[in-house]
Amino acid sequence: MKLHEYQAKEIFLKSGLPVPNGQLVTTAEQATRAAQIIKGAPWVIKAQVHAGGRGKAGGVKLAHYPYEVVTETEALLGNPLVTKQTGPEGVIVNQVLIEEGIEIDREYYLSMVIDRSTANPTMIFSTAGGMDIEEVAAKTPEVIFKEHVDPVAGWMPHHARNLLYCSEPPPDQTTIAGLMAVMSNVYKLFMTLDCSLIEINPLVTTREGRAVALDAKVIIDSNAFFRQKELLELDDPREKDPLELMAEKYQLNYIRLDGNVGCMVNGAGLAMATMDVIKMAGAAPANFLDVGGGASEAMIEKGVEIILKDKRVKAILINIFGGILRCDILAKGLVAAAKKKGIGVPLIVRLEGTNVAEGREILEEAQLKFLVAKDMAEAAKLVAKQVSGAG
Amino acid sequence: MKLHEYQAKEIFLKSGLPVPNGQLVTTAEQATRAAQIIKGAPWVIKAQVHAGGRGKAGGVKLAHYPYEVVTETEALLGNPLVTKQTGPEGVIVNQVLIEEGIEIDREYYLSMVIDRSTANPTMIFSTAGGMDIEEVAAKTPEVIFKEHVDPVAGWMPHHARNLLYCSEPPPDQTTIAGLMAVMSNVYKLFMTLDCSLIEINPLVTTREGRAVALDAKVIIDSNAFFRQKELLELDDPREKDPLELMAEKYQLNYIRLDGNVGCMVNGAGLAMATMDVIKMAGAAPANFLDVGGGASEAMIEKGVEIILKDKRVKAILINIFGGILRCDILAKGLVAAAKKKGIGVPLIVRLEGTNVAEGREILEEAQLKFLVAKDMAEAAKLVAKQVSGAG
Amino acid sequence: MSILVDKNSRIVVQGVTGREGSFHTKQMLEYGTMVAAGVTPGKGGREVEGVPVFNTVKQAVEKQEVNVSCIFVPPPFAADAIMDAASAGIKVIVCITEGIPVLDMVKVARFISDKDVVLIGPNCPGIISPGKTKIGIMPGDIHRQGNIAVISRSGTLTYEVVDQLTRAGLGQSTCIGIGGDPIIGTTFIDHLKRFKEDSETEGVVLIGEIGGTAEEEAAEYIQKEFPKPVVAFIAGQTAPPGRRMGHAGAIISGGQGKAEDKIAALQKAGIAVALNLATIGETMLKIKGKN
Amino acid sequence: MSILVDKNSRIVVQGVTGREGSFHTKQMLEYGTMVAAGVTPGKGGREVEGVPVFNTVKQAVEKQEVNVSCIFVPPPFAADAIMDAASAGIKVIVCITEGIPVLDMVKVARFISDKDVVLIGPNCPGIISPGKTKIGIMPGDIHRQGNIAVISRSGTLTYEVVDQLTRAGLGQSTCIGIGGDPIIGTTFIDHLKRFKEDSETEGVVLIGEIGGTAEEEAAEYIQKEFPKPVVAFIAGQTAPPGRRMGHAGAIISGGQGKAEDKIAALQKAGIAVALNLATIGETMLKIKGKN
Repeated sequence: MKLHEYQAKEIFLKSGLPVPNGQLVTTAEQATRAAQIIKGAPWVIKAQVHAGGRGKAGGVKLAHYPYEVVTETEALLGNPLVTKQTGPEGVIVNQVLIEEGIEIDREYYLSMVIDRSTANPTMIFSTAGGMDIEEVAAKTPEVIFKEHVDPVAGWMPHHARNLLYCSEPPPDQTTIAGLMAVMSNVYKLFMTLDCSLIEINPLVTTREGRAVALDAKVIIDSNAFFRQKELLELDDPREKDPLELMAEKYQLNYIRLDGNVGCMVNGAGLAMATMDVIKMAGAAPANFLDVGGGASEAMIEKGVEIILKDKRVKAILINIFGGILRCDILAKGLVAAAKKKGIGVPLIVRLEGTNVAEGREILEEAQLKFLVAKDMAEAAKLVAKQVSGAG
Repeated sequence: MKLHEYQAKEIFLKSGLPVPNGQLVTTAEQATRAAQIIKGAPWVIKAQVHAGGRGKAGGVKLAHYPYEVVTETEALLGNPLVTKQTGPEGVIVNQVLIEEGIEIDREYYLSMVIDRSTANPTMIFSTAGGMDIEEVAAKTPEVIFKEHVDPVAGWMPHHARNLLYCSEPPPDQTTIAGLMAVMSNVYKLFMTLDCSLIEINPLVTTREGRAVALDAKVIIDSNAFFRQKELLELDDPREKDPLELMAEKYQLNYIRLDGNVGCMVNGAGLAMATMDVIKMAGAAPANFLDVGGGASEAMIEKGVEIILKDKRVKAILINIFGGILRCDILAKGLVAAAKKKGIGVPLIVRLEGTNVAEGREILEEAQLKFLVAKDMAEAAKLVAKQVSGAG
Repeated sequence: MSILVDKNSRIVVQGVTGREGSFHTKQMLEYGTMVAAGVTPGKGGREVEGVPVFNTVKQAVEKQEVNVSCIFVPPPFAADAIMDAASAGIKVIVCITEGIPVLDMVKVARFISDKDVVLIGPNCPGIISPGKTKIGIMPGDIHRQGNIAVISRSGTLTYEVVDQLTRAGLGQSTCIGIGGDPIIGTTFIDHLKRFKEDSETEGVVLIGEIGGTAEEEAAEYIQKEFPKPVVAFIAGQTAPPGRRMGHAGAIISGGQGKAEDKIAALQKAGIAVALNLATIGETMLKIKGKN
Repeated sequence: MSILVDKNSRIVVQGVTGREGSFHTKQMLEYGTMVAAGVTPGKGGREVEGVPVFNTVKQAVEKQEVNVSCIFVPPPFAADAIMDAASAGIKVIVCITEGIPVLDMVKVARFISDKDVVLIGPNCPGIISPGKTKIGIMPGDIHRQGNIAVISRSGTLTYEVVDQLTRAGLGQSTCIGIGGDPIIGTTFIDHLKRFKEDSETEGVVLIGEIGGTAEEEAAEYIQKEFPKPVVAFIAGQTAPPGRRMGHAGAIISGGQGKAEDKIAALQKAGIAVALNLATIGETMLKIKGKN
C-alpha cells in the first residue's frame, strides 16, 4: 500500500526524520492561510497523488509570492494530472501539500528496500540526488552505493560510514552526523512499519549541515496489515481504480489493463500466462484476475460481475486448472452470475483438474451459452477470434 | 549490579509482568498503612537485602493479622539479617516490602541468563518452583528445561511452547497464555535493560489461570551503564562493603575477603593466581585487588589506602608484572601512600616487566621498608611468614 | 531416486487441525505420503485422519521421528512455525502459507542460514515425487513417475505444465514449487544442483515469472555447470511494471524483473525458452531427443 | 609456522588515533609488526606513527590490503567495529577492548557465526608469534621464538607464564589471549585444533580461570583428540562464589565455573595441572621430556 507524500512526512516527523515545514490543503482558503504560516518565499506546491512522474507532469510548482501559492494550488486542485504512470485520463488531484523552500547545498538519493537475493533490508545511497535513480543506475552505476543489513544486529554505524565516506571529499562532521541519524531512522521505520520501500529523493543537506527529506515515498507490505492496523487507515481509496477497489473488498486479485478480453484464472502464474497467450493470439487482456485457490461460489460470481463492469470487455476467457479450487464451484458461480445479470459477451471456458466433469455438467445444464476450449492455446485463439469479430 | 526485589517488581509492573500488590516501607507507621491498603490476610513481609538465602534466614514472614504486619516489619527493620551469603555480622535491613498473599495453584521456576557456550540468551524453566534451583539441577535435572534464543528473531512463541508443554498434563489454555506473556516480557526486559540475570522463583499460577511473579531477582550488566543511565540510580550503596564502594569510586577492582594478607596486583588473572599462591603458602588473602592496566599513580596510592583501611590486614603483597602498567608508576604511587599515612605493616614487593629497574630505584631512594621477592612463589612464602609471626 | 524427499520421508503437518491442514492431510495420506504426525499447539492428544496431533514439533520429532514438515499455519504465525520446525531438527520444511510479511521472512532466512535445513516456499504448492510421496497441495493424479524435473515459482501454472508433460508421455522425477514470494527458502539454483546429481532426472522444466533476478542467475548457472536439457518458461510477458501480479514476488520494479530480460538471459545462456505455454511439452520432447 | 598470523600479516588498527591505539601502534611497529593502516571515522587522511589513517575499514582493505585487525575502540562502539571489520573482509580480528556489554557480544557472535572470520577476544591482550608479529598489547621482550603455544583467558597472568617459559629455555610458537569475557570469539578448543596441525608447536600451556565451562570442554577435547603435551593452570582456586573477579567472565555462578571442578576435569582427562603458578615452566619441561 502506497502512502501519500504528506502521510509519509507526518510519520517521518514523528520519528525524528527532518522534513520541511508544510501543510496539507484541499481548498484555496487553506492555501492562503498556509502561505501566511509557512516560511517563504519560495514555497513548494505539491500535488498529492500516488502516481509517479508527478514532477515532470507539472504536479510540483514553485511559488515566489503568497498569491502564487494560492493560484498554483487552485490550478492543481480538482483537476486531472496526467503522468507517465497514469492513463491518458490522468488522476484527479484532491489534496495539495504546501511547503517551505529549503536552500540546498548537496542533494542525495536514499532508499531502503528488500534485496531478494541476499534476503536482507538494503540501503541504497547515491550522490546523484533528485534524479531518476533507474536512469542513474543505467548510466553511472559507480555513484550508487549499497549496504546490506544483517537482521541480527540491525542498522549499525559502520553501514552509514561505508555509504557516507564513499564520496571524496566526504561531507563535514556535522552533516555526516545528520545523515547518519537519517539513515538509522529510516531503517527503524522500515522495520517497525513493515515497509517494502522507503525512498527519499532528494535527501538534501544545507550549508549549516542540516539534513532534510524533501520528498518521501513509503510503501507498506500489505501482508503485514494484521499487525499494522493503524496504517490501514492511511489508505486513500480515491487513488484506486473503482473496479480494483471492489475486487479488493471480495479478496479477489484483480488488476485492470488496457485490452478488451476479460479473464478469470485461478493462480497468479497461470493468470499471467493466460494474459500472455491472449496477447500471443493477437488480442489484449482487459484485466488480470486471480481468483485464488480458496475461491467460493460467491467470489466467482463477483469476479464475473467486476469483469463485466469494465465496458471495454468484448469477451471473457475463463481458465481454471482445478486444484484446491474445484471446477464445480467455478461453474456454480458462473451460472449464478449469468442468472443475475446475464453475461452479454461471448464466453470461452477452459476447465481442467479437480471435479472437471461435474463442472461441465453444471454449465451445460444451466444452458449457458459458452464455447469450450480443450486447452489454453485453443482458448486464446477462440477468444481472439471473438474480439476481432466484435472490435 | 543487583536490583532490590521491590525495584525489580516496579520494573516488572511497568512492563506488564504481573506481580502481587505491594508497598515498600521503612517505618512501622508505613507498615500500618500498608496493611490497610493492601488486600489480606495473609500478607507477606520481605526484607529488602541483596544477599541471597533470605528466606531460610528469617527475612520473609507471613502475617495473618494487620498487627502482625507491623510487628514483623518492626522485627526486621534496622536489624541485621544473617544469611548464608553474608558474613557472620549480617546485613542491616533498611527496607521491607509488604505484599498481598497469593493463592497458589502451581509453582514454577523461570530465569533468563546468557549461556556462554552458545553465546545466546537462554531461558531456564522448571516445574520445581520455589526451590533452590542448584539443588534441583543436582538432584532432578529432568525437571529443568532450557530454550536458547537466537538474536535474529528474538523470543518466539515456539520457545514458550517447548517449555510449557514439557509437563504432562500441560497447564490449561488460559494459564499457558499467561505464562507465554510472562516469558515474552522477561525476554524483552532482559534485552532492553541489558540484564545478566532475571530470575522469578517462584513464578506461580492461580486457579483462575493468572500468572504472578512472587519473587524477582534482576542483575544488570555493569558494562552497559553507558546506555542504561537511569538504572544506575537504582544502585543501593548501603548494600555494599564500604571499602568496595570506595574502590569503585576510584575504578579499582577490589573485593574484600576473609584473610589478613592485603594484595595489590595488575590484571585479574594474575590477581586470582596471587590469592591462590598466598593460600598455598599457608596464609589467606584479605582482598582481591586488580589495579588494571591503566592505573595511575593516584589510583595506586588509593589502592594502598583501601587495603590498609581493612584492619585485619597484617601484611601487604604487591605483585606487578608491568605491561601497560609501568613499574615506575607503581613505585611512585606506593611511595606517595607511604609518605601520606605510613604503611605500618610488612610490605613484600615483587616487580617484573616494563620499567622494572626504574621502579626498584624509586622504592629504594624513598627508603621505604620493604622486602623484595624474586618471584611469586617467594613473595607468597615471605608474606605468609610475616603474618604467621604477626598472627 | 528423487531429491529431498522419498518414500521413507516421515511428514509432520503443522496446523493440522485447520481447514486446509486437515483437508490436505487426507489428500496426502490418500496419495500414499507417510504423514506420521500433526502439530497444533493446545490440541495435542487428538487425531486428524488417524494421525496423532502433538503440541510441539519437538514432541512430534521425539515420538514419531518425523523429518519433513508441511506447514499450513496462518501468516501471522507461519514464521514461528518454520523456526520451530528448524529448531526441532526437521531437515526439509515445506511452507504452503501465502501472505507471510516479508520482514518475517528476512528473519527466517537468517535464522536457518547456518542450519542444515532446506526450506521450500513459502507461498508454494510443495514438492512431489510422483509414485513416492506428495508433500503439499498439488493434485496428485496429474503426475506420472518419470524423468523430468519441474522447478516453478507458480502453483497452478505448474499443474498446467505437469499435465502437459504427462500427456506428452513425459513422467516426472520430482516437481518443486519454490514459491511466489520475494524471499523464499530455496532458489532455482539450489535445486538444479540437486537435480544435476539425481540419476533419475534427465531434463528440467524451469517455470519462472516476472520479479527479481532468480531466472537470470539460474541461466548463468545452467550455462556454466548444468549438463542436462532445460526448457524454461517465463510468465508475465504482458504484465505492466509497478503492479503486483497476484504473487507478492511477481512485480517489475526499479527496472528489474522484466520477462523480456529473463527470456533474453535464458536464451543467451543457450536454454530453450518456450514462449508459448502450450509448447513446453513438445519443446522438451524435441531437445531431449537431441541430447 | 605459526597459527592465524605471521610475518606477512597486514594489520589495521581500529581506533588508531586514540591514546591506547596510537601507543600500541608504535609498540607493534617497533616489534616489527606490519601495521599498514589505521581507522578512525572522520580522521581519514592523517597519519599515526607514519601509518595512514582511513575513515572506514573497507577503505583500509581496498587501499592497503590489510587482513588482520586490532581493535582499541571504546566499549560503546566496539561491537560495531568488530562487525565493520568482519563485513569488510578482515579474516582475523583481535579485539583488545574491555567492557563491551554482553548483549552486544551476543549479536557479534551471531553476526560472525557464518562468516569466514576468527575473532580473538574481546578483553584480551591479543596474539603474538614471537619473532614474527605481535598484534596486541603484550610486552614483546619477554617472548622468545620456540615451540610452546600458550592459550589463556588472562592477560598479565600470560605474561607471567611466558616469562617463566622463556627463563626455562622454552620459546613460544604462538601465544593467544582468548579474553576474559563471558562471550568471546574463540575458545580453547578452536585454537587447540589449530595447534594440533601446527608443526612448530610441540606443547601447549592452557591458562584458565573460574567461570563458565570452557576448561572442562577443552579437557574433553584434549583427551579425545589432542596428541601433544599440555600443561594447564587454573586461576581462582580461592575465589568466593558469586563475586566477579575482575574479568566479566570470572565468576562462579549457578554452581558452575569452580576452579576445583575444572582442575578435576583436566586431571581426569590426563592433563598435567600445575596447581602452583610458579611450577608451570618446570612441569612443561618434565612432560615434554617424557614425550
